[in-house]
Amino acid sequence: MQEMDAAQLAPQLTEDDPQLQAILEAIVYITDEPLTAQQIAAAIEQPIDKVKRLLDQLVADYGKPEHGLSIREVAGGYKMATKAEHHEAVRAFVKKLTPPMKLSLPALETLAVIAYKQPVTTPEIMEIRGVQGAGVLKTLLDRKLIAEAGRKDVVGRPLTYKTTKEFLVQFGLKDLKELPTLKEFEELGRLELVEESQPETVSENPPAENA
Amino acid sequence: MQEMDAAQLAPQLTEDDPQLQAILEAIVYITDEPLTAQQIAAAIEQPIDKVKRLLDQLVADYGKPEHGLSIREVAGGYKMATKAEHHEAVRAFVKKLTPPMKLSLPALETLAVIAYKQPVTTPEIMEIRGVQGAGVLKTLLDRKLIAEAGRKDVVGRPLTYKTTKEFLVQFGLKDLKELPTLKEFEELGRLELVEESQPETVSENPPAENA
Amino acid sequence: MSSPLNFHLEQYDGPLDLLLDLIRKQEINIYDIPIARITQQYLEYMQKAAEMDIELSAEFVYMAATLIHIKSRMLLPRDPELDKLLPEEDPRQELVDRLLEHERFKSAAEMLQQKRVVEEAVWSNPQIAQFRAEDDDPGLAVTLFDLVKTFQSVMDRAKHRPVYEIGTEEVSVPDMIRYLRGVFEQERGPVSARELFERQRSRRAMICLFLALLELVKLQAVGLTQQDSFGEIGLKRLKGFEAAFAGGETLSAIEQGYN
Repeated sequence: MQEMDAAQLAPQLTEDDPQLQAILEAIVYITDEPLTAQQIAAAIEQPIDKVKRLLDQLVADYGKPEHGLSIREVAGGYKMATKAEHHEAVRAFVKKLTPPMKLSLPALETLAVIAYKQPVTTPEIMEIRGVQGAGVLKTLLDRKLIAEAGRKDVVGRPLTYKTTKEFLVQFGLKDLKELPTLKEFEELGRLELVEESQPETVSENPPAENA
Repeated sequence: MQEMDAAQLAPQLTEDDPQLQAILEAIVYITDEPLTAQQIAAAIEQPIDKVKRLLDQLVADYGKPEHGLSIREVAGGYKMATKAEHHEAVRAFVKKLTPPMKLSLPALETLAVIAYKQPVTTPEIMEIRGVQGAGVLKTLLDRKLIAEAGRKDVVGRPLTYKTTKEFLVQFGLKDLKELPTLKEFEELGRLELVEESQPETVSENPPAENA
Repeated sequence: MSSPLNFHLEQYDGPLDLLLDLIRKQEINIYDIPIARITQQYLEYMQKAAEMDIELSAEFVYMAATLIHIKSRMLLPRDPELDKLLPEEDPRQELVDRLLEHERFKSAAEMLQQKRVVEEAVWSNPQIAQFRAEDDDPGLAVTLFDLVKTFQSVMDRAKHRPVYEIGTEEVSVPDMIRYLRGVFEQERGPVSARELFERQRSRRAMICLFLALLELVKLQAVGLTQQDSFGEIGLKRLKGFEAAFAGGETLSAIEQGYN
């Protein structure tokens, strides 16, 4: 059916594609939050397939090295930004912009635990990190990198936490699935270890990975 | 002198032209004030002629109809913007974007008081917030975040308010018992004081400008 | 024994970090930790930290106890017959699991760090503001956390406000004068008299409020306004407001009058 529609509309489509692509470019340029192809398609009342195709075309076009801008898929949506490789030249012009926010290592570790184990409670986070105190949670909440995710059905009904869309945006992730699995980290660690001594009995079952 | 420099660097220059063009594109994109070719050339330490030529190239490239953006010379400088012919489409698009739930601070304060103190009367809300006026109640009622909850059995029999099911949905709560307690919140703050002595919060402003 | 760590006394975020550092720096096979050696080095670190007045948290002590416990279990001879029946887990197993788990998250944190570095080199310049109508107020995007935080700040503000507990049977006219003073110190515009009365939780409070208002009107500290007949009665502070409360004499005079 799709094909038939496409065939019926073909001449018209072909004709207004550059026009539509121009509109999509303008839209991606002005929006502050990454918008999904669905959102854009619904708002401009165009078939999702076509919108998606043209957006991907834009992503590819801006990917070329002669462009200093890029359109990337972040947090499930499309977003325009400068390319990282030109940061030095661009930085000279953006001094007035807010300084990037720094996160301490404890904050990053806590964020990593939440990203992989969500929804996760404070005691669980402390257990993995091996330290008491979850002070960085407030920082992460303030920055909107994490949010509350209901209560866990155990004694005390502790609050759980999850990462937010802002987290995806700030870390340039398309979605959570884009995060490497924890297992991959383990393998990296093992490769680093010069394989002179074979792991002994203990290593039979590496701890289950619960990403 | 400029020419001599250019001549000396000529072969190298030709090679890195696309690279430089990319940088210029990024710069024109990121700056809000129109920058002159001179300003840009000086900042990135490149010959003005070359910068001018590449900027004009950019103006021509973006002038093509498949682009929804344009780089124009405004007030002696270069500035990126959406093309005028797409303004209607862009404006319509912005209007249609379903805005995320946004509340003003007075509305949020009132909602917070109702959430924690329900059922609660208008005078009580004003008492707790320490301000006169309860205009935001209407906003909250309109958004179906709160509802009337009968009259209180005191002098004047004032109306009381409570939060709604929609409130739970919007804040991702299963029921009201899932609301974090103030004690839990205070603990977050307290833990933070213990753990976080580094200057973690670098910027007050949300890092909106950073992608 | 010389220590593998140059004890500039690195600050470790917790005992797991310290242990991992000991293991990785000495290229020890994590699946076969020489527990006696590691325990000794661990205790050495704690010792040095104590000497340098670095306060280690309770977890460090707890981990020391765990290490010593594992060490003693490793030293105990095992009954070969019992082993066949009930093969005992390596006493180090649980610790190894925790260390590996912790290390994975450290790697994940590093990965996030790297991603941030890239994002910090990238800027965007959204122009949506130019297309938004002036009347739609962007307001605040709201999360549950914002809600709690807001409530907390409202409560804090309430705590620091000079508000008098009203509604108790003890309330008196001078109490109400003080209360009204607080209201009008914050509010310069007209305050609805009806709303003020509605706030009172007892008949006595309402009577006291009424008398207090009369006193203030008499002192020309507060004036009554009414837009149209039978309309809302508004209360507004007058020029005499400051003078009425200056020195505190007026108040104490009224206080005496009612006591």
